Amino acid sequence: MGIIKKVRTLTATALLAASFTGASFAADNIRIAFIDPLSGPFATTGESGYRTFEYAAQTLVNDKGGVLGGRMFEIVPMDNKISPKESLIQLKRAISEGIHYIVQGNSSGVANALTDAINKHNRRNPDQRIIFLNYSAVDPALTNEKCNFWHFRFDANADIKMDALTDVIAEDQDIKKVYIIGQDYSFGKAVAAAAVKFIGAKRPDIEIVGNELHPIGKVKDFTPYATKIKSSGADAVITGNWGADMVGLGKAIVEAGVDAPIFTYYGAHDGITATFADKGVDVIRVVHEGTFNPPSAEFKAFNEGFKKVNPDKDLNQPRIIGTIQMLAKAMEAAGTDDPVAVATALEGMDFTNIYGRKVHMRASDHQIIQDVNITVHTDKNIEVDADNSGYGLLTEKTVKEAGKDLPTSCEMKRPS
Amino acid sequence: MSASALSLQGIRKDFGETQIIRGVDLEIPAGERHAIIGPNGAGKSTLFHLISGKYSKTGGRIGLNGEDVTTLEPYAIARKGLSRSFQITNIFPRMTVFENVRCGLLWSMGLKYAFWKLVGRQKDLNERTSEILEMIGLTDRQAIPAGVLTYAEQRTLEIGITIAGGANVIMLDEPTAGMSASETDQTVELIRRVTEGKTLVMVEHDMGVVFDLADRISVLVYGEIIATGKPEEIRNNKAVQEAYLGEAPEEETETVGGAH
Amino acid sequence: MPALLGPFGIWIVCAIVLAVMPVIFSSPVSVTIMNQMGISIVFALSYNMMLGQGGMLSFGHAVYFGLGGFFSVHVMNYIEVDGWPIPLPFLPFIGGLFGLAFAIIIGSFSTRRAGTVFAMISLGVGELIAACSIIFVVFFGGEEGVSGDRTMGPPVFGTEFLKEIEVYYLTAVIVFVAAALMYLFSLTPAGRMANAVRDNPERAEFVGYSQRQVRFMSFCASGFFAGIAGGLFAINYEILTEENLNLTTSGWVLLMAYIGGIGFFIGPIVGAVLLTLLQTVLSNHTELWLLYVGLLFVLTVMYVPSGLTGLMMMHGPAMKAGRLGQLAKPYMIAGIPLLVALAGGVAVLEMLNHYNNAPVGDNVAHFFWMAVDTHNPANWAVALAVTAIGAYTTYRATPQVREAWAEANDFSEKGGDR
Amino acid sequence: MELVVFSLLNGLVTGLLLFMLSSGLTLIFSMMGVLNFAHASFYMLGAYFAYTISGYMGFWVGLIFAPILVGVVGALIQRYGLRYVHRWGHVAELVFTFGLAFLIEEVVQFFWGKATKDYHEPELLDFPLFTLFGQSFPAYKAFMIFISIGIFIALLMMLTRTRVGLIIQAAITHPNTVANLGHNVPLVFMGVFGVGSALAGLAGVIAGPALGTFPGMAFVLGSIVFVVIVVGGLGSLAGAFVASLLIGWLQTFAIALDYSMTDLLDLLGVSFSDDHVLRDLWSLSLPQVAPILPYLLLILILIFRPTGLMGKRET
Repeated sequence: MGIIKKVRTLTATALLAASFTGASFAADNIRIAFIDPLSGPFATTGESGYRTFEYAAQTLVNDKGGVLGGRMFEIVPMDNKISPKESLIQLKRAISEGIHYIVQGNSSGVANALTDAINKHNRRNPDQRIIFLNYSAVDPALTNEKCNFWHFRFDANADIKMDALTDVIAEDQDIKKVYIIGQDYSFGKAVAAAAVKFIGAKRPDIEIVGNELHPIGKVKDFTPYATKIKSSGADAVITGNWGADMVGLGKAIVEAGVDAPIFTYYGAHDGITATFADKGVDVIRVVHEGTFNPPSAEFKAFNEGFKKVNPDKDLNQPRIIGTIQMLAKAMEAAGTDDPVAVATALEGMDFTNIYGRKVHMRASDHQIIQDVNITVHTDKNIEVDADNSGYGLLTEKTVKEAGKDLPTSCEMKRPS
Repeated sequence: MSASALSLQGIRKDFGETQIIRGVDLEIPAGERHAIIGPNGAGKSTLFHLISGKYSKTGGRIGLNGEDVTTLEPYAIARKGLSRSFQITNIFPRMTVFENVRCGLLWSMGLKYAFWKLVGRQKDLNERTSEILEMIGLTDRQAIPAGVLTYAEQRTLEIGITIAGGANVIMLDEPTAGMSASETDQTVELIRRVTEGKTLVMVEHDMGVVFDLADRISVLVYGEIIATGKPEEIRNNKAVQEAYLGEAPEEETETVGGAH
Repeated sequence: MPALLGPFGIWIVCAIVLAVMPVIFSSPVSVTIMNQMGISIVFALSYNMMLGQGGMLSFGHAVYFGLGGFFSVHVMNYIEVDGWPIPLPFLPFIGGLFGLAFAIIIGSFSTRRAGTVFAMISLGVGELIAACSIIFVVFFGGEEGVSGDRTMGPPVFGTEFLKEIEVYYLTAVIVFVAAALMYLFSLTPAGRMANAVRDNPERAEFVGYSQRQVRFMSFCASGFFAGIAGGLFAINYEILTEENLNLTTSGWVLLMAYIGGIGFFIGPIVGAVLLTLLQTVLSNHTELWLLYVGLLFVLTVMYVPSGLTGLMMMHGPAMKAGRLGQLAKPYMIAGIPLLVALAGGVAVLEMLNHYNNAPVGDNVAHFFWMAVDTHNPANWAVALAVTAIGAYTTYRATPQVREAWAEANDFSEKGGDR
Repeated sequence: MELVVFSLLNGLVTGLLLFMLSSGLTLIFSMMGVLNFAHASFYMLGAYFAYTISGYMGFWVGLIFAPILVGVVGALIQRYGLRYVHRWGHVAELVFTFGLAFLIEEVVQFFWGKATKDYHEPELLDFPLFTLFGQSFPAYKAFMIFISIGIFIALLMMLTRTRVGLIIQAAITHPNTVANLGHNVPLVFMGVFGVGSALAGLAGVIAGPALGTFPGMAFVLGSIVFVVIVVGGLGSLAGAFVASLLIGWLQTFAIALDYSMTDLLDLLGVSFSDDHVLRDLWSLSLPQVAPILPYLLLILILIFRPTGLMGKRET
């Protein structure tokens, strides 16, 4: 009967697959739990992050013989549905599976919950400590008042990005009026506050003609906001919007005939670039650490390899590469995978990233200090495009070691 | 005060432009069995709904045991001792027969909205429920959901719920509608038994039942009472015969409704 | 069922089960999942006080759960910062009181009507509170929520609730007490009349009960227990966020109650346990789990409106008559192909999903503890064939089941002995 | 001034779009007594179908065939789903449509993935129609207005001038009587459900390029449509029309007008420090609360005027 046949076929393929991937099931793998959304509305971002981790771990660590004399990195995907509650459940799952390394990036809310829970856990269970590698959650609080020894951030935080972004704005004497708009939650507010602070300090003559928060994920039509922006006469727009809120806002602004640059944090990839296409050219600017165009040879090769495996995905969070490399380096330096030793090795680490630039993990707050780029959405001189659209981000300006001088309110408590 | 259990003064009800009840005056003394008859569409059920508080009144006043209940909500009227049944079966279909009757008892046993007392622990309540079930002859059906009872049983249960609370004014809306002759006889006996010493107001089409049970009869035609009196008087009332019974003789035991 | 062991038998069994569960499932992750189940059980039971017992369909029940939880977490912080001498086990009760308070406010206008109007008001209130939770950052903490630390209160019996297992036993006790109280509520005059108003609001009025007042009482009680669930959540996760009171959470509790069976007291418990398992365990195995939950839900509403509990309870009469054995064979004949068809269907969905989304070069989908090459047409043919054969065999076997069912439930020759 | 003019126009676009959804929903509700939670899901399906069709055959083919396809899906769901569930009562029907909304979102994600689709307006309409006070008004928006008004007129004509329309009107008020007259009421129900779904689908087809085509698009719009039909009065087409525009303008003007509680309090001469516990309340601005205004309106209407603005019946 059909069942028997099926079982036979499947057993055959199973055996085949097992022989294929058998190596990665070795017992002494260093397992890294990836806690991010893999289902629900934010799954696209989570999925591409996961693929990047997988690919980076495979090509940069495992294919080169692993760490600590042949131990492999194994990324364990755990779906948190972008919910803090689910994240904590997954954290507990990771703990019970003996995992000591957590990576997460999407949503500062989740990151806050995780860092808090990990701090509590490590205090309550000193024999089973966890390290939290944050590759994308940029709420400044995480490396300021909420900092702890176990949390490391590999992305520039919202303040650092704004510092870099306002440097560019400050240099452009044509910009006289700025409109700030963002999502109504902690990150959006942090962006707005930072923008006001830095513009006020660097170019007091710039008038902030609008400082607006809109409900996150609830706005159907951004045209009314665009109308306001247009009638305010703004020369530049700053927004921290992401996801559907970014697409909607950007499109509405362009359609309303606003002829001003839109400075964004997340105005690319995940369908956003493809949606803007021609309309976004020389309008959308993105501030981030990625250096897509012109790419370094190493990065270009890495991206090509990644695209071969994931043709529909983008390498949109390239800092993940550095996260994996630095973790591997810290383990080699510590000579063990003991979390406290590895964390101590990570503190203050200097490293040259895939773009050939120097980065530094600041010990005082565990915030990475790296170059931050202001890039523009265009189809000219694009070698590494986004959404396979032919459009991509071209680096216009680079701020070296962005945020190096920004103070932190972190009082780091190290385990004795 | 007067001995009237139920007193209607100039009750009127309009639905939009249409006047359904056009000034009804009626005094029903305590302990009387009173029947309201009339052709279809005369407003009998509407009158019931007005008395029991289901509909608001356009005009007039209703007194229950000497108290004004004109503007009260149905539950408030029920608490003052007026209980009614419905023309279409109106029970709690997903609850058991026992519970149906018990629901009729809860308020009158003083349990009100209590959420700190268990109904199962109320000895009086459950004994009284059993008594009523015994009285209406549904004891052996008490554990099954009311919705699966036969039609006649549901009608009986309806009467059981109505009288359970010990109200002194009982209003029954066509209690025997749709029953066979033998079921009707049993129901009449039941009504007679359970309304002993109480005031009964009923709407009924079955003239046999009416003349059998009622002490007095009121005839409602087009929203007005054209006659009230003892069965004999009604039977011989010319106006009633013309307006309602037509030329049909008094012996008619069949439903008169269709004869308008 | 309770009759077998006396009136308290079933409760004693439950207490024992609750006590030994962590001994059987002792891994930290299963303790976490069981805690989550406990919270869901109280929440779903409280929801069913409205939907199942009181006939009120709400799309905003998370409001009371969430608010109870937020207040609990704030109290937790007061315990930590200002040293309020409140032992942790009382926290859910405080959450309950706040749930009750908000239920009184909102119930005062929303319970005026039942049916669609009630459902719409609950939806509106739910959306409103959820939106407010993002606006009022001081209280709700914005999108990152409010966190606390449960271990800062005065110790109870020498424990500070550092360990997950201690939290489990605290949760278990509260779940047990709350479930018992909710069960007892259904046996009080207010609870019985809630059933009556659900069945026939008009009739209830004419036996002296204001339908509005009856609904209001169920609503408040429901809000109270939802608040308790919220307090339990605060203890377990030490964080409350916007998602705890938004429409998604309200929808989940409806799913739990409905899939479990709203017509039975234990229905929501079954639903809560099952859906928590799906949410925590199934979601680790497949990214399509929400699709499966959606399918399960829609099929339940369509074909088993009495829920899974209803499906089990249907067999009560046959079991009493000792005829369950008659059903075993037809169930096997139809059930095995049905399982095969389901497995085949799932395989098709998983393969399709893998084919569409997997990285290039990764041709092997993992499901059912197997690895399947999704780029091999033979595997597709097998999966489709299995599904089709299973479905067809099931279809052929259904008359047999129907017949056996009718026979097992035919009590006609026994006369009035129903 | 330009703010007012453009807010009026924007509100009109939003309002008319809402009307395309609510007209079908209110017709379905008045005939079958079912508040269809999945109605906005048909809107989403419309956008996705059109996206796929336009990828092969262009926007205009999608504009015609996607709504038809959605209508067929809707009719099938009514025939094989809703009609079956009807036997379990109204609550089950409501719960069924709720589950359906949930399921459709998952199915859409299954087939089209989770990312936003780049479903574009046609080249033909991709230009600014006119520029007023330096602000441009896209031709596509005008096209949306044009289509919506066209649908409104067509619907009105169909309901008042055709035989089917008269049967529908009669079925709304007296479903049993119409059945007695020999009309096939179940078929009429299925037809109305199909047409209602198709209208929602059409709304999705034209809104997809403007508002984005992503799996959450139904959820964002879903409950607002309920607000519209409840506020307008259940079963009243005219009410739905008025309420749609009302809510469209309510939302656009609330965003356009930058007033906050602080302004109000300043006017009264009251001020609060920035670290007050209730500071969030004082600093609330109209744009911030814009999205909750419809729900506030919904609750107020349900409490104080349960028949809605122009409805005749409760629930």
